[in-house]
Amino acid sequence: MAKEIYSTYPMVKYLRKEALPTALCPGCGGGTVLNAFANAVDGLKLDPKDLVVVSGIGCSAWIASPYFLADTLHTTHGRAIAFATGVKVGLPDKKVVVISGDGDLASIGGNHLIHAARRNIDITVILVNNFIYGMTGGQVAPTTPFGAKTTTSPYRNIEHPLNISETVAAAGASYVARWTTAHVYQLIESIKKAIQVKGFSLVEVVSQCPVQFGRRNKMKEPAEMLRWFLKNSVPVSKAKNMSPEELEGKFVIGEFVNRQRPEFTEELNKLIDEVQEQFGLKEV
Amino acid sequence: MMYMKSAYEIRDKYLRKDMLPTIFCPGCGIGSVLQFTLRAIDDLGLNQDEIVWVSGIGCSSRVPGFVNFDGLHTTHGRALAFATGIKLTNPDLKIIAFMGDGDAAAIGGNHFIHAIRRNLDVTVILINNFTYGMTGGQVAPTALKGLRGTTAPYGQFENPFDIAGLAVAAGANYVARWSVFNYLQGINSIKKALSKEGFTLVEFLSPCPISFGRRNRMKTAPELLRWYQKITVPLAKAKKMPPEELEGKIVIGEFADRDRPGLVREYEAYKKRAKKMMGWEE
Amino acid sequence: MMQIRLAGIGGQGVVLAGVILGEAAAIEGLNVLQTQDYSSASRGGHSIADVIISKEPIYDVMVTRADVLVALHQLGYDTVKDELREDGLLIIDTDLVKPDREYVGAPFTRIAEETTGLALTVNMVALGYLVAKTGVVKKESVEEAIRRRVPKGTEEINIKAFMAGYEEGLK
Amino acid sequence: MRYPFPVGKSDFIQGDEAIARAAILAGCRFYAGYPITPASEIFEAMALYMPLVDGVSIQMEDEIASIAAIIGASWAGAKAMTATSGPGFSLMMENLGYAIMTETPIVVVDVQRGGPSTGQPTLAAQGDIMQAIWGTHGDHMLIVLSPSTVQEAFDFTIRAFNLAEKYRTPVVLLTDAEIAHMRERVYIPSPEEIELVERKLPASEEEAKLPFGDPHGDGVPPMPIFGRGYRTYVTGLTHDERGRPRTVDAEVHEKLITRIFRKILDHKDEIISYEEFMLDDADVAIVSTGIVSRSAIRAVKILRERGVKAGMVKINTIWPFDFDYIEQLAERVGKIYVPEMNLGQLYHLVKEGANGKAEVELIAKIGGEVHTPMEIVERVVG
Amino acid sequence: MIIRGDEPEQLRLLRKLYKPGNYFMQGNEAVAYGALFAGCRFYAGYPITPSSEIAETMARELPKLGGYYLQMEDEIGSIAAMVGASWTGFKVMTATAGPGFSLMQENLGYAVMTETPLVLVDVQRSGPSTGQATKGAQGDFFQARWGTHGDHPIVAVSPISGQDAFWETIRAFNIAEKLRTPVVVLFDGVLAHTRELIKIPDVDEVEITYRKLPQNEEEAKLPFGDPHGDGVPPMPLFGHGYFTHVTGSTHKENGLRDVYTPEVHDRLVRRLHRKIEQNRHVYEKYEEHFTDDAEILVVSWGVTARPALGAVLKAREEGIKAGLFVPKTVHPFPGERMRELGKKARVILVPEMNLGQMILEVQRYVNDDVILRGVNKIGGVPLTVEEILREIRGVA
Repeated sequence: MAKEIYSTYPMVKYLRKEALPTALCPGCGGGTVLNAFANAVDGLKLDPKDLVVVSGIGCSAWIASPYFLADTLHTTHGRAIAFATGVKVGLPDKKVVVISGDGDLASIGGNHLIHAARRNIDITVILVNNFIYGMTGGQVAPTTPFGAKTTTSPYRNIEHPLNISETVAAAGASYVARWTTAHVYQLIESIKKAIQVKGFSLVEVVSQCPVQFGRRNKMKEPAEMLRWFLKNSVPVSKAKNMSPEELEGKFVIGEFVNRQRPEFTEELNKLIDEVQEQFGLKEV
Repeated sequence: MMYMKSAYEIRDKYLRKDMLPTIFCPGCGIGSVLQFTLRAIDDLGLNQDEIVWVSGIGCSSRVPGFVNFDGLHTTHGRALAFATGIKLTNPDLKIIAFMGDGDAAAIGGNHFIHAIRRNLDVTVILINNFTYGMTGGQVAPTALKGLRGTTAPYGQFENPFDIAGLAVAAGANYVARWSVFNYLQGINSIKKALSKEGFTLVEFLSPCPISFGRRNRMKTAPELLRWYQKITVPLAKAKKMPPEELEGKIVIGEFADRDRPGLVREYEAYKKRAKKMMGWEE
Repeated sequence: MMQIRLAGIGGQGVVLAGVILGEAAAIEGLNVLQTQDYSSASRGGHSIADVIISKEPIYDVMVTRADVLVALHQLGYDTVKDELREDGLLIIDTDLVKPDREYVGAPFTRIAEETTGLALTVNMVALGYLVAKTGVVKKESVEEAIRRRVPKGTEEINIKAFMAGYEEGLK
Repeated sequence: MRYPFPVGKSDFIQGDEAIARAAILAGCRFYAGYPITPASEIFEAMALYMPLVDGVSIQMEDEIASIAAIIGASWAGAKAMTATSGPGFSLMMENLGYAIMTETPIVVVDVQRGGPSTGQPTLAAQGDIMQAIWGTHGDHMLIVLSPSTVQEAFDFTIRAFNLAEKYRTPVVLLTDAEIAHMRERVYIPSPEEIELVERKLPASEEEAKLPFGDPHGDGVPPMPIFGRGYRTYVTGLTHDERGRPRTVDAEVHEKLITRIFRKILDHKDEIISYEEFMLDDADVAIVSTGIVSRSAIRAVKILRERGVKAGMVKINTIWPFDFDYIEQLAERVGKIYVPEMNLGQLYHLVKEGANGKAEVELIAKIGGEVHTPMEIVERVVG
Repeated sequence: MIIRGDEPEQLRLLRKLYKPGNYFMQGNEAVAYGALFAGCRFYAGYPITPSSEIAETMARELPKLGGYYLQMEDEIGSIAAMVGASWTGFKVMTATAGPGFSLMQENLGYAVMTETPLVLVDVQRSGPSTGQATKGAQGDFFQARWGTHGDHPIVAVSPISGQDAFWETIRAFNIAEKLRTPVVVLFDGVLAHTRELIKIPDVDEVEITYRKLPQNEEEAKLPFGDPHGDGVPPMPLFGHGYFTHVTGSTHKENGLRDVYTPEVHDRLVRRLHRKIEQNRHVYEKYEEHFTDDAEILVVSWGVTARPALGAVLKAREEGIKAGLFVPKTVHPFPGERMRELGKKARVILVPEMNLGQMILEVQRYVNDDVILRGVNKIGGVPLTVEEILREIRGVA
C-alpha cells in the first residue's frame, strides 16, 4: 500500500525510499514542507548531487533527515547552521540548505542564526515554526504565541514570541520570507528564490503540529490549524500600516527583505586571493 | 544648574577601595561609562543594597569587581541567563548587566535576544569597542568592515552586527546608543533605562586604544574619539540619509522607548492565574 | 646556565626585551627558553619576562632562582625580588626603582628619552646594559634579533637605544 | 503550606515525577530547564507545581542558560534545580565548573540515555558516570548520587538538596531513562517527616566579608546571599577569601582549590553511602549502581541458591568514591564483578579502589536494556 | 585542498613560505605550524587565553596557503563548523582552553559518534571555571577522556615541549585521519607561551596521512561499516554524489537512524571502541629513560615530563636508580607497558600540575606492593627539577 503511493508521487525520486515512511505524525506540516522543498528543487532543476542538507534535533530536523536523498548532515541540537557554515566554506559551489525547527534554530541555536545572517553566508534556512517542542512532548517554545498552553506553560504562556523573520532581517540576511503551510505555492516560489539568492536566506514556514500544539489549544484537527493560519495571515504590505496591538497574534506573511549584500564565502575567498597576491604566492 | 558631584565623591561612595586600581588601560572608555552609570544611580537616589551587578568575561565584565555592590562575575556570554535566576527569585533587586560586545553579542548573542524577548527586567550597559581587549585584540562581530584585529590581520571581511538594531527588532523596551563623549545623553539614557521595567539597553562606543586602536592607526583615545565623531550619525539625521551613505557609519540616539510589561510582572500574574485555574484562589 | 628575569609593568616592553634576548641566544645556537607572566590588565599591571640561557639542555620550564634581575619599575621589582639569588646581579632603572639590596643600574627611561626621544625604548636600553654587564650573548646577535623582532621601520631607533644602554653598561 | 500533590501517603508515579515532588518538598523554589528526552517530565511537573507554591519555573533558551539561571537564583537565596540528559549535560559543563568554583548550592539531575552524541534518546544507559565526575575542566570536586528505584529517586533528591546546602556545592543526581519513566509505589512523606538542611548564612558582618573563607573550620563558608546589603562579589576567577580575583597568585589558587576539595573529602563519611547485601561470608562480590543494582540483587539471590557465596554492594554516592572501602572489600573477596550499562566506567573506579587485591571484571551492556539477573549469574558461574 | 589532490601546489606554497631551520617561537606557534605542515586548511575558533596565539597564527598564515580561518560566535559553533568542513574533505583544527573545551563537549561527542576526523587543541589553564586564565595547568586530563556524555572512546596526545608540540600536532592529524576520529591535543598554558628554539623541517621530512576514501559504490554506501576489518570505514565525503547521511543519533552501517534497536547501538558503539582499541599501533607512543633497572619510576606527562627528566638525570648522578616513563598518547593510556614497568619498580611517583589525575590511570595497572605517590602542584607554576628530585630522594 505504502509502496504504491510512493510510486505515483512524482517527488519520490528525491527521497530515500529505504527510510520511508517518515516518522512524522499524521497531519504534521512537515510533509508539506518536504514536498515544497522537493518541488522547489525540481522546479530549479537542481541536481541533488549539488545539494547538502543540514539539520539539528527535533521533529522538523527529521523532515529532510534522512528522507531527502542528498548528502544530509543531522547534527546536534541548535547547531545546524554552524555545521552548515563549515560545509559551505568547504564546498562553496554547492547549495547548502538547513531545514529544522523553531526550537532548534531560534531557541538553543538562536545565536548561530543571527550570526550567520550577519555574515550573510550563502546558506538557505527553511525554518519550520510550529510553536512547540514536538518531539520531547509539547513544551513551550520561544515562538509559542502569548497565552497558548503547553506542557511547560500549563497556565498559558506569558512570554512573547520571538519574531524570527524580523530579527534575522535586522541581523543582516539577504532574503527573508514567511509563509504558512496553507500557502504552498507561495512557499515553493519563496524557497526557489531563497536557494537562488546569493547570501543568507531564511524562509520561515508557520506549520501545524496538531498533536502537541493543536490538541492543547483547541485545534485538534490539522484543518482547524490551517484555517487558523489563513484567518490570521496578514501580508507584509498591509502589516506595515498596522499597530503592534493589531498585529498581536497575527502571522505576517510575504517577503521581508530581498537585497544584495556582500556574501561571506565570496568575501572570504576574495580576501585569500588578495593575501596570496600581496605575499607573491600566486603561481605565475 | 544641577549640582554635579565630583568624580572623587562618586568614586568614594561607590567603589571598593581595596580593589583599586582597576585593570583598565590608560585611555580605555570603560571607566567613563562606569562613571556615567554610577552618576545615574546617584542622581536617581537608588539604594545601593538593592542593586546587583552581573557580568560575563572580558575587560568590561571586570567592572562589578570594582563597585561596592552585590556582584556576580559569571562565565563568558552567560550573564543575562544568570541574571534571569536572580531577578525572578528576588524581584526587588535591580539588575545591571555590565557587558562587552564580544560577551553580549558574540558568544552571548542568544541569551541577549531571548532575554529581550522575555522582557527580563534588567538594564544592560554595553561597552562596544569592536574588539576582544582582554585576550589580545581579536576581531569582534561588531567590527566594521576593514578594521583590523589579531585574528583579522588583513582586515575584517565579515559584516558587522548592529547590536542596538538587533535589540529593537527583538523587542526591547528601551534602546539607546551613544559614544563615550556623549556623556550627558549617556547619563540620561542610563537614568531612563534604570527607571523602566523590562529590558533596557544603553550601548556605548568606547575607545580601546591598546588592543583596538593601536592596530587601526588610532593609538590614543583622542584619535579614537575623533574617529567616533566622524563615523557616528544622529538618528534624526540618519533617517534622511539613503542606505548607501550610511554604509560604514554608526547611528546614535534613542531607538526604542516603549512600555511592554516586564517578565517579573508577567510571572506574578502567571502565578495568580495558576492558582486560580487550580481552584486555589478566587 | 644563566637565569635572567626582567620585571616591570605592562607597556614597558619587558616581554619584547625578553624575546629579543632569547632570540639572540638562539642565533648563537645556545639552548634557550623564554616565558612571561603578566596580570590581566593589558597595561599597568606587573609584567615579567624570564629567559634561561644555557649550553646544556634545559629541564626546568621556569626560572627557579634568578641569576640576574632587571627591574624597570617598583611594582615589577616588588613582585619578584625574593626570587633573585642572594649573590645574584640586580640591575635597575635608578629613577624608578628603590631597591633594598646591592644593585647596579642607570636611569634607563631617562637615557631612552634622551637618546631616541621615546620613553618606550627603555626596554632596549636596559637590554643593552644587561648584555654589557653579563656578556651572556654577543651584542651583534642582539642587533640581529632586534631587526627580526621589532616593527618594520623602528629597527634603527631600537638599536640606537640598545647601544646607548650597552655603552652605559661598559662604563 | 499547601502542596499540589498528596503528602504523607503513597502514590504510584514515575521517577521523573518523584524527583519533581521531592524537589518541591526539599524547598526548591526555582527551576530552569530546557526540553530534552527523557528528562522533560521533571520539567513538566515543575511547570505545573512551581507557580502554585510561589516558586518559579522557567524555560530557558538552552541548557547553558538553564544552569546559569539556577546559579543566579541560588545566589539570590533560593534552592534551585535543573534537569537534563546527556547532550544537555554536556552543554552545562562549563557552568557546572562555575558553580563548583563559586561554591553555589544547586542540584543538577542528569537522566542518562544512550550515547555518545544524540544516541538513543528514549533508552537508558549509565554512560555519564565519568562525565559527572570529570566533565568540566580543571581540578574540581563535587557530589554525585545515583538512585536505583523510584523511591530512591525521591529520597536522593531530598538528600541532594541537603548536601548541596550543607556543603555549598553543586550535587549531580545521576539517574536514567528507565527509572525516569518507570512507575512504582512511592511514599511521599509529609513535610514534618522530612529533615531539611538549610545553607549557613553569615552570622556576623565579619563572616559576611569572607564569602570564600573558612570561619568555622569545616571548609564551608557561610553564604552571603544577594540583596541583604552584604555587597558580595562572586567570580569564577581564582579568588581570595573575600572574593577578590587573584589570578596570578599560585598560593591563593592552591588554598582555594584544596579547601573546595577538603570541604567534601573531610566529610566523606557523611556524604558517602552504599548498601551491602549478603556480603558477610561472600567470596564473590558484585558492585553496581543505579538501575542495574536491581538485577544484581536478584542475581545474588540466584547465585546463593546455586551455592555460590555471592554478595553485593549498591553504590549510592558515586563521587566522592570510597576507594578505601573497595580496597577492604577486595581483601575479603576473591573477585569483584561490575555490571553496568556502559563499556566500563564504575569499573575503572572499582579497579582503582581494589588496588590489585582482587580481580575485577566488567559486565558491560549497552543498547538500552538493563542486564537481566541471569546475564549477571551466567558471567559469575562462567 | 590537500586532500583533494592539489598536493603539489600546497607543497610549493609550504616550501616558499617556510624555510627549514631553527626558529625562536612560542609553543602555540609551533602547534599552528605543525597543523599547517600536517595539511590543516580549515580552522574555526573563538578567542580564549592562553590559546589565542594559535588562532592568530592560523589567521595570518592560512589565507596565504589558500586555507580558511573562521572566527565563530562561540566555541560550540567553532567545533560544529569544523565537523561540517571535515565532511567536505578538509583537515580541520580548533584550539581552546578549559572553558571553551567544556563548551565543546557536546559536539566532541558528535564527532566521535559520526567518526569525523578533527584535531582539538586544549591549552590547559588553571581551573575550575575561569580560574587563572593566564596560568598553565594539567587539570583537563580526565575531561579530555570523559568530558562528553555517553560511552565513547577518545584519543589524546600531549606534547612535552615546543618542539614536541610541532610534531605531536602533526601526529594528531595523522591519527585523526587514519582512524577517522577526533584527536585531542592536551597542551598547556606554560608551554603555549614559552619561546624556545624550534626546528622547522623541510616539508619532505614530514610524513602525512590522508583519510581512507571509498574505493567503490559499495563502500560508499556503508559510511559506518567496517569493510576492511580494521574498524575504520572509508569516509564518503559530501559533494561527491554519494548521498551520505550523517547523524549523531544511533545509526546503522548505512548511516540511517535507528534509535530503538539495542543491537544496532551495541554494534555501533562497540565498533567505535574496537576501532580505537585494535589500532593501538597507530597512536600508542611513550618515552622511556632508564626504565630497565629503575627502582623509582617517575611517570609523568606533558609539561611536567621535562623537569621530571631533569630530576631523574640528577638522581642518577647521585646514584639513585630512578627512571622515567612518559606517555605521549595519554588516552588510551599505555596500560600494558605501565603494567610491565610497574612490576619492576618499588616506588612510582606521578608528578603532574593537578591534584592527581593521571595517577588514577597508573593505579589501575600496578599491584598493591608498589608504593604509588603523586607529586602535585596547582596554581599555575610548573613543577621544578628540584621539587621532583626532592621527592625522589625522599623515597630513595
